[in-house]
Amino acid sequence: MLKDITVSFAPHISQPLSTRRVMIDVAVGLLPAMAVAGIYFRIHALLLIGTCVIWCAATEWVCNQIRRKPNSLGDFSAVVTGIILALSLPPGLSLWAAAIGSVVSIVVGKMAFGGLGANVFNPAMVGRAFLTASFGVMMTTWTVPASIDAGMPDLSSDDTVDTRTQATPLAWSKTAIKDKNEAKTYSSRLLFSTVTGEVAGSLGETSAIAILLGGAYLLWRKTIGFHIPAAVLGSAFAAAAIAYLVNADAYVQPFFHLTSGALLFGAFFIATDPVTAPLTRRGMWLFGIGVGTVTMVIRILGEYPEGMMFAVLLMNAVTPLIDRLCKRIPAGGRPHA
Amino acid sequence: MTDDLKDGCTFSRGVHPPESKHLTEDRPIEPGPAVGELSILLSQHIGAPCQAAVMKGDLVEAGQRIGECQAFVCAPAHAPVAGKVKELALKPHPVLGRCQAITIEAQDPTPPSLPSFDLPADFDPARYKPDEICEAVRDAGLVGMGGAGFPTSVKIQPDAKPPKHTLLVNGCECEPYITCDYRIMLEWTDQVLAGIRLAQRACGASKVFIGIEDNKPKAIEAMSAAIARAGSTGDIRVVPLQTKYPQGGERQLINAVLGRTVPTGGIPPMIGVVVINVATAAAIADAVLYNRPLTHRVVTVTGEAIARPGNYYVPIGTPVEALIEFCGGVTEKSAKVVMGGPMMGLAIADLTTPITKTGGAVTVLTRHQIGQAKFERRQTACIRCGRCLEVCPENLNPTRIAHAVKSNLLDVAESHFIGACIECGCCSYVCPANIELTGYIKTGKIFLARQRKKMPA
Amino acid sequence: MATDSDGQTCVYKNTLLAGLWRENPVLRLLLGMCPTLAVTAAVKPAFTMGMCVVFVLVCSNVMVSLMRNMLKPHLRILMFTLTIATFVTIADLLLKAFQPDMSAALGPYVPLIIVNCIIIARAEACASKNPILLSIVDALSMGAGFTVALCVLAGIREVLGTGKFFDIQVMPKAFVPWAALSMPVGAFLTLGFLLGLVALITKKRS
Amino acid sequence: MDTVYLLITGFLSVVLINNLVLTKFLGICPYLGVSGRIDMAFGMGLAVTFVMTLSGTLTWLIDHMVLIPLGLEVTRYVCFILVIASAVQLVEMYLRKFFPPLYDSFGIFLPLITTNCAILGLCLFLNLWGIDSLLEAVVLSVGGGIGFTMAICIMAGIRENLRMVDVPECLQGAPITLITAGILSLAFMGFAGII
Amino acid sequence: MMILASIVDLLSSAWMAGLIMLGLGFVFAVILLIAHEKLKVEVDPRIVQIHAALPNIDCGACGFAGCGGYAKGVLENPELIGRCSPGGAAVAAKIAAILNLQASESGPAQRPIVHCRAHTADRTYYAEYQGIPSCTAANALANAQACKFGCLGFGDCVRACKFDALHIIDGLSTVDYSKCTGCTACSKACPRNLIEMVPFGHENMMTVACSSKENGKTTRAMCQVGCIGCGLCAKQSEAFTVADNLARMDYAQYAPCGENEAALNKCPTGVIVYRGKTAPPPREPKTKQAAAKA
Amino acid sequence: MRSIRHFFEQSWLLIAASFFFGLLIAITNAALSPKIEQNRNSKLNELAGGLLPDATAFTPIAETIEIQALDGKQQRLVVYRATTGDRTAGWVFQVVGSGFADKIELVVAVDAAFATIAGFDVLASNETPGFGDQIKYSYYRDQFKGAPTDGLTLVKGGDPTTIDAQIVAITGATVSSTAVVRAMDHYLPQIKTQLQQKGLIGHGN
Ligand SMILES: Cc1cc2nc3c(=O)[nH]c(=O)nc-3n(C[C@H](O)[C@H](O)[C@H](O)COP(=O)(O)O)c2cc1C
Ligand SMILES: Cc1cc2nc3c(=O)[nH]c(=O)nc-3n(C[C@H](O)[C@H](O)[C@H](O)COP(=O)(O)O)c2cc1C
Ligand SMILES: Cc1cc2nc3c(=O)[nH]c(=O)nc-3n(C[C@H](O)[C@H](O)[C@H](O)COP(=O)(O)O)c2cc1C
Ligand SMILES: Cc1cc2nc3c(=O)[nH]c(=O)nc-3n(C[C@H](O)[C@H](O)[C@H](O)CO)c2cc1C
Ligand code: SF4
Ligand code: SF4
Ligand code: SF4
Ligand code: SF4
Ligand code: FES
Repeated sequence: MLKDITVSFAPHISQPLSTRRVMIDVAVGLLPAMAVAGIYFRIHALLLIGTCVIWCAATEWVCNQIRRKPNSLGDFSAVVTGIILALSLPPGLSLWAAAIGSVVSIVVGKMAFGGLGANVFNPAMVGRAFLTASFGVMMTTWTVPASIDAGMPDLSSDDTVDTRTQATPLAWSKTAIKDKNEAKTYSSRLLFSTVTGEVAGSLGETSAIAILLGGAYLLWRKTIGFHIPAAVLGSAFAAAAIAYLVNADAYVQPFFHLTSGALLFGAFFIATDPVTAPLTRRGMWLFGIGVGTVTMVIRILGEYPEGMMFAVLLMNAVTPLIDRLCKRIPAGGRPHA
Repeated sequence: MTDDLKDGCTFSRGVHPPESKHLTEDRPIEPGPAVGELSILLSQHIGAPCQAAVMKGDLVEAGQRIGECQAFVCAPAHAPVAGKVKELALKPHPVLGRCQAITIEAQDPTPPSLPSFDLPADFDPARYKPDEICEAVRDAGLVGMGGAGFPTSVKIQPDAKPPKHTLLVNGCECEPYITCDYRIMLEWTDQVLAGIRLAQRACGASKVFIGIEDNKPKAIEAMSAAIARAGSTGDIRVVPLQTKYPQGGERQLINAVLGRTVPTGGIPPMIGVVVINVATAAAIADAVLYNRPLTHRVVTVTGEAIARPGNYYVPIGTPVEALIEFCGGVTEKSAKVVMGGPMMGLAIADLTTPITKTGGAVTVLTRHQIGQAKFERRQTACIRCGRCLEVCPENLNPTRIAHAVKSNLLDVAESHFIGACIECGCCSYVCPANIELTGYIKTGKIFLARQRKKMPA
Repeated sequence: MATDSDGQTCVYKNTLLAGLWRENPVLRLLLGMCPTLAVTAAVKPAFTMGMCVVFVLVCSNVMVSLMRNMLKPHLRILMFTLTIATFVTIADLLLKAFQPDMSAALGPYVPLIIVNCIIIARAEACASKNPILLSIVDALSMGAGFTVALCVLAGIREVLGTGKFFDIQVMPKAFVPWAALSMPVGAFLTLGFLLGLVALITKKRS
Repeated sequence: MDTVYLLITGFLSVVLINNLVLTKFLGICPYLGVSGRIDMAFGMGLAVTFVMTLSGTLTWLIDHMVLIPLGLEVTRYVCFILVIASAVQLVEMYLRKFFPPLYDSFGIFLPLITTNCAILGLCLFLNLWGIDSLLEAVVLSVGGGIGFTMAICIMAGIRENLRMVDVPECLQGAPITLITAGILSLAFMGFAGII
Repeated sequence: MMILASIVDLLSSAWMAGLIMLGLGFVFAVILLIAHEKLKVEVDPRIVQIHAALPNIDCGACGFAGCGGYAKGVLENPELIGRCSPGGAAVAAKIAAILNLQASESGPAQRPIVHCRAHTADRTYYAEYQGIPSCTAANALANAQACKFGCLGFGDCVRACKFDALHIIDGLSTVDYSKCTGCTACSKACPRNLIEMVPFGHENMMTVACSSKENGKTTRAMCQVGCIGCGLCAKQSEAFTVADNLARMDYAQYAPCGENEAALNKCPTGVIVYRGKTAPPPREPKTKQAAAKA
Repeated sequence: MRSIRHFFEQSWLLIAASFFFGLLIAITNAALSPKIEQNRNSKLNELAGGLLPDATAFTPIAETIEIQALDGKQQRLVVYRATTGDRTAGWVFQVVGSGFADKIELVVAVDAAFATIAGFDVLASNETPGFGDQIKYSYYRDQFKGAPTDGLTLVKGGDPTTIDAQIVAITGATVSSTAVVRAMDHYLPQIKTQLQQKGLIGHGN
């Protein structure tokens, strides 16, 4: 009567959510940032994002092929990695460097550990860190947005940086720290631009509005919880406020720190990468506070103007320890012997 | 009592799958099919299986005891119909795979008739001695009908240590699709209440709460009205609970109603609470007042694939096949036959599997209901999204436990309290990666049990 | 203690090349990882390091082999350490005298040869149980394996990290060096993937 | 005040910025070998910290009290390693005899770390950095040990997780540990300049 | 002369270093010897033996804190033999000798026999199993495979075998007797207890490769090659007995003789087979033979 | 008495070996130390020769040049005069900067008029390979050839091939790069003034 029935473990129904859907949601959440990048950096944005996505996907495909594993492109996580990597790169970066970064992201950051879900470190940040270490100059050369530099060429040729470059807001704040001077001028002059995004910086990080829009979408879709962003932003704000209270001339005002650099972008899209963040809510708070604090320590005390990438990688490394610390105890308490 | 209905009594975490009860909730209990051959499994409960008391070829009466008990935690079996013992052989069992069973060829296959039930006007549980109640329940072969199948007589045993202060009646029926308990509460209200009072009398509990989810307002109303009618009992209360799965799990129910927590690895009696299901309560009344053994039960046959879903009164031992056929067969392309509901039920392969005392439903799911991805087991790796942790009613770390089992690290699984899992399935239900977390946890428990048996301390 | 009826603890003459692959101290036995990582940013220091290790290995194996019948069990490790430390000091002095540049480049990693597990491992496993000649062969074989492994690693890192090989430009002008490979991260990653490759080859073979 | 500041910065520098494992490649053998489980890693870290403090201090004293006054710097390596080896062996025997529980929990790590280059390496670096106060030598030795403990515990945490995922077969064990260490050393670069 | 002079010259500047080192050596020798005498601790002699067999370089490659730790660990858990990579196979052999692993064997070596011979095509399935690919899991989900006694073919035993001596071939667990060491891991892993450790007194052993206790009719319905308990074999040879619808071989009584051979040939379902390094392929069941002839 | 004999039975080898090895080390050291010393000097000469290829001889000048070191202490500096025939080809001296890991010893050569730098080389440094030790690489050093002797500044990013007072930092090694520039900025003007005072070079632009 009944043919080809199947048996499997209960439960036999599930909620209609898949990994792919989660990843697509993240990509949708990144759309505003990508759009703003497109407006300010034109074809450069498009080329960088395209390069990173294609190379990430292709690398993942090749890795699976080598390991004779089923193709895993369908989960779209490689695409998300590609987009996030691209959005964290300087707009003028040569495409071959972006390709190297993508390959490193996927091979070293992800597939070496066993693919989706296995990686300890955020793949995009591994790629970016490798690029920073390898091509330091290129990775700290910032093209100004097209709205400032009307003459921005349509295509960057690989060898010369022939666009106008500019220091980023954080570079300015670093100068202020070094000179113990003028922090106020910088904050007031740049705060508005960091909100709209009309400043130099990595592709996706410049516009606070676009990031908040995407972040709100992810929160609404429950793709991310509010814990990590809140912890990152809260702790970073606290650290910046302390510095500001100590010396308002040297340290820019805390709001400026929130909107400039990669803090917002990282808080909503990078630190929230579920694979590399702790599992429990308490762990997420600790993780977020760690990311925010380390970022600000590096920004305020360190040699680098921005510390998001390092902070994320460092906290990724201690995530297993955080998980251990925040181990869940059953509702009925620990069993007796 | 309807006036102090309050919402929102519940436990933490859990999920809310689509209820899908509309298929059968308005269908009154009807007699099931006439069956020619019934197989009474000798192990339908937790504890030692009973021993066959008849031989091949013996003639048996309806209600005759055919399986005897040798152990304390055990329940006898009875013949639902008159007929001849056809054979003693292995028959498919929903949990054990195959199990000894007594197959009875019915003398004249007729549809079962619904039990008549007139509560004497002067019914007073105080007239029964607790021991008598317990003994009658034991003789009737009663086991928990809510799913776990623990012999009820052991549960409600008088003078147990520690003393029982509360009797909780489980009318939640939190599983999607199933409506047998609901119909019992609506139609056999007085019988349920009588059973509750008898159970209370037996175990000596001073307080009784009947927990019912707030998606069954009619049942709440009916039970409350019955209590009011009975008049005497100020100590029985209906507690409406928020609709959420697994509200009916006893640990969750106790937490929701009493705000107390059963210790991990423990059972409700440890904190002085007895939990019984409403169908069990009805059967207690049957057993004590009418001396009727547990030979029939109400089964919800449901699912989008069933042509004529409904709630049926069927003899225990009826093959699932016969039931499905009786309900008009399947309409759509069916994908899975589940004994029980879709969250905790057991998928069965062999449709000659007989109905057991604990099996309140047969759900035939279609691919559409299961979801194509789940049907084809399209899994990705765990993305550590933490959703499974968010819903686990026992506050466990399902992904960690499951992956430890998968990687054969049983010590890690144990260190994350694999034993505390109630196998509710919430974690698997929400997992976007479609990982069979509950399945791995179940498997891990089996591994561990075997390991312990092989290596005695 | 039985010596070499089991054949594995010491490399025989006919398997002079065993140290290169089958029992390569770095790639197969994972011994002496610290210098392997530390001095392989370029081929020249790596090669120099290899030579130093060969020198110390040969000398200490000879000495230990000479003393092998006089060793007392609980002072044995102390004797080994003393011997090795002496020859490392001599190697360091020789380097300072004849290869001052390399001496500066290798810095503290030359004295750290003292605690390089390879040397004490060979002293214990081979020289303390075998005659001099065999000990020397063993030292050469192991030393060669160490040197080759270092040079392979250094070669990869130097070419990609600086575009040069043995200080000679080999990559085209347009190549932008991947500086990360000259940094600590490059050492770890390259060795990690190299070991992975070795494991792959070994598995394929068996 | 100045000394305190100096000590703090020195300490942080040797823990974070000049981490012996991640930037100086010292003690890689135990780092690869004993980082499989957190409790083992932590015990190892404690033992290294202990021995490092002991031998850093001792060798600094011998260097400055005996060798430099006598002009015998050339025997420095021999003296250092002998001092370390004997001191550790003594401590180990002592613990084993008089404090068996303590020995069981961390004494078993002691022999392993005698031949570990992190110890000798730190002594040599103290000399190379021209540390000329005993206090500073002690603080840096402790810091070196703590840096090692931190690095090995982080790695152990990661490796405990990696047991449950599908790391490519040829990369299991030492290779993936090295790759992880590489990324860690990248991450620690972020601390450059904070002191 | 010149050379001698320069040597004297060198020596005169070197004696100081020599003396210092002498003193140093003296001091350490004193300290360590005294410590050795005073701080001696008694330990299990086997630990000392194992320790002595190890390379004693305390490299930590075994995952223990040094050779001492490994010596202790391997004593407690012999599965850890072979973890010492510098020592290699030779050291592993020595440790095994010290732990006396082989010495416990008396009589013929134990080897596993899988008591099922049905390949996927021989079996009946009621439904498609879509669960976790593990025998233990599949066994918990009742009855996808009709025979409740037969090999499930998900290879829990294969995963348990550390020697690559088991493989699933067409859904049936098959032992490679040339690789098997008789470690019993597989027999512990099988959730259906199909794998029995058997004293292998001969190159090949005869066995009834079935475990089904169903009655003959049911067995036939579920499996083409199951034991139907007909008892023909027991009539041919003493070595066979039938109980619970299942024939069994008494391995202690087994010898390659005509009677046993006859039992094998009489078996209608071909469930009596040889297992071993050079075992001939199993006979086809009578029904299949008939079908093939027709 | 017996225990002393026991002791010597056990440890004579260790003691004897200690003595023997001590001698071995000391002899080696004695034999090699002149060579090691010589290496240092010849390296200076060789480096200087590389920086001022025209020069045929380097002679220390007789005048005392007193300068203030980076840490504030006064110290004497040996300045070599490089000559081609009898014409002064330039000046060579050694300065010390404080680098990332340790001090950096530099050999600096300037032209005869002390107006532009002829070049520098690294005598000793302990900068991290791949990071700070890139100050030895020509792409970094060549920036100094022809740069003015005062007012050097360090910039991040830019074209290292243009010769001016702007020195482009090594990426990821700002500290090392700064150390070189700072050492130059600190010492060169001091030495220049002293040489001018001693009348060895003219006062001019
Ligand atoms: C997600 C993300 C992470 C980043 N992390 C870092 C970082 O860790 N360090 C860094 O120097 N720049 C990082 N950047 C780039 C900086 O945000 C930004 O471009 C910086 O202000 C560059 O300033 P600079 O030119 O002064 O170096 C990151 C960018 C993004 C989008
Ligand atoms: C996850 C879970 C859900 C359950 N849901 C119900 C339910 O909806 N209704 C019910 O009566 N019992 C349910 N049970 C069984 C109860 O926990 C408990 O065993 C039962 O109510 C006891 O009554 P009984 O012995 O009369 O069956 C559930 C158990 C679990 C573990
Ligand atoms: C392991 C390690 C070694 C380093 N070695 C050096 C070095 O030798 N010289 C140097 O100037 N900077 C070195 N740095 C980097 C400095 O700490 C500092 O971050 C850098 O000089 C800042 O340069 P940037 O502003 O160009 O990024 C090293 C950093 C790390 C993490
Ligand atoms: C909320 C969210 C954030 C993510 N962020 C990142 C990211 O920062 N970098 C990245 O490589 N992948 C990111 N991913 C994709 C995916 O999790 C990642 O590729 C895995 O780490 C690969 O195993 C993100 C995914 C989600 C759902
Ligand atoms: S772990 Fe167990 S109790 Fe928790 S949600 Fe999963 S099945 Fe339910
Ligand atoms: S719900 Fe699924 S994907 Fe999410 S953490 Fe749990 S197991 Fe992993
Ligand atoms: S023998 Fe047992 S464990 Fe092995 S595959 Fe068959 S059923 Fe599974
Ligand atoms: S697990 Fe052991 S007994 Fe079983 S096949 Fe493998 S080696 Fe033989
Ligand atoms: S080589 Fe450094 S610890 Fe072994």
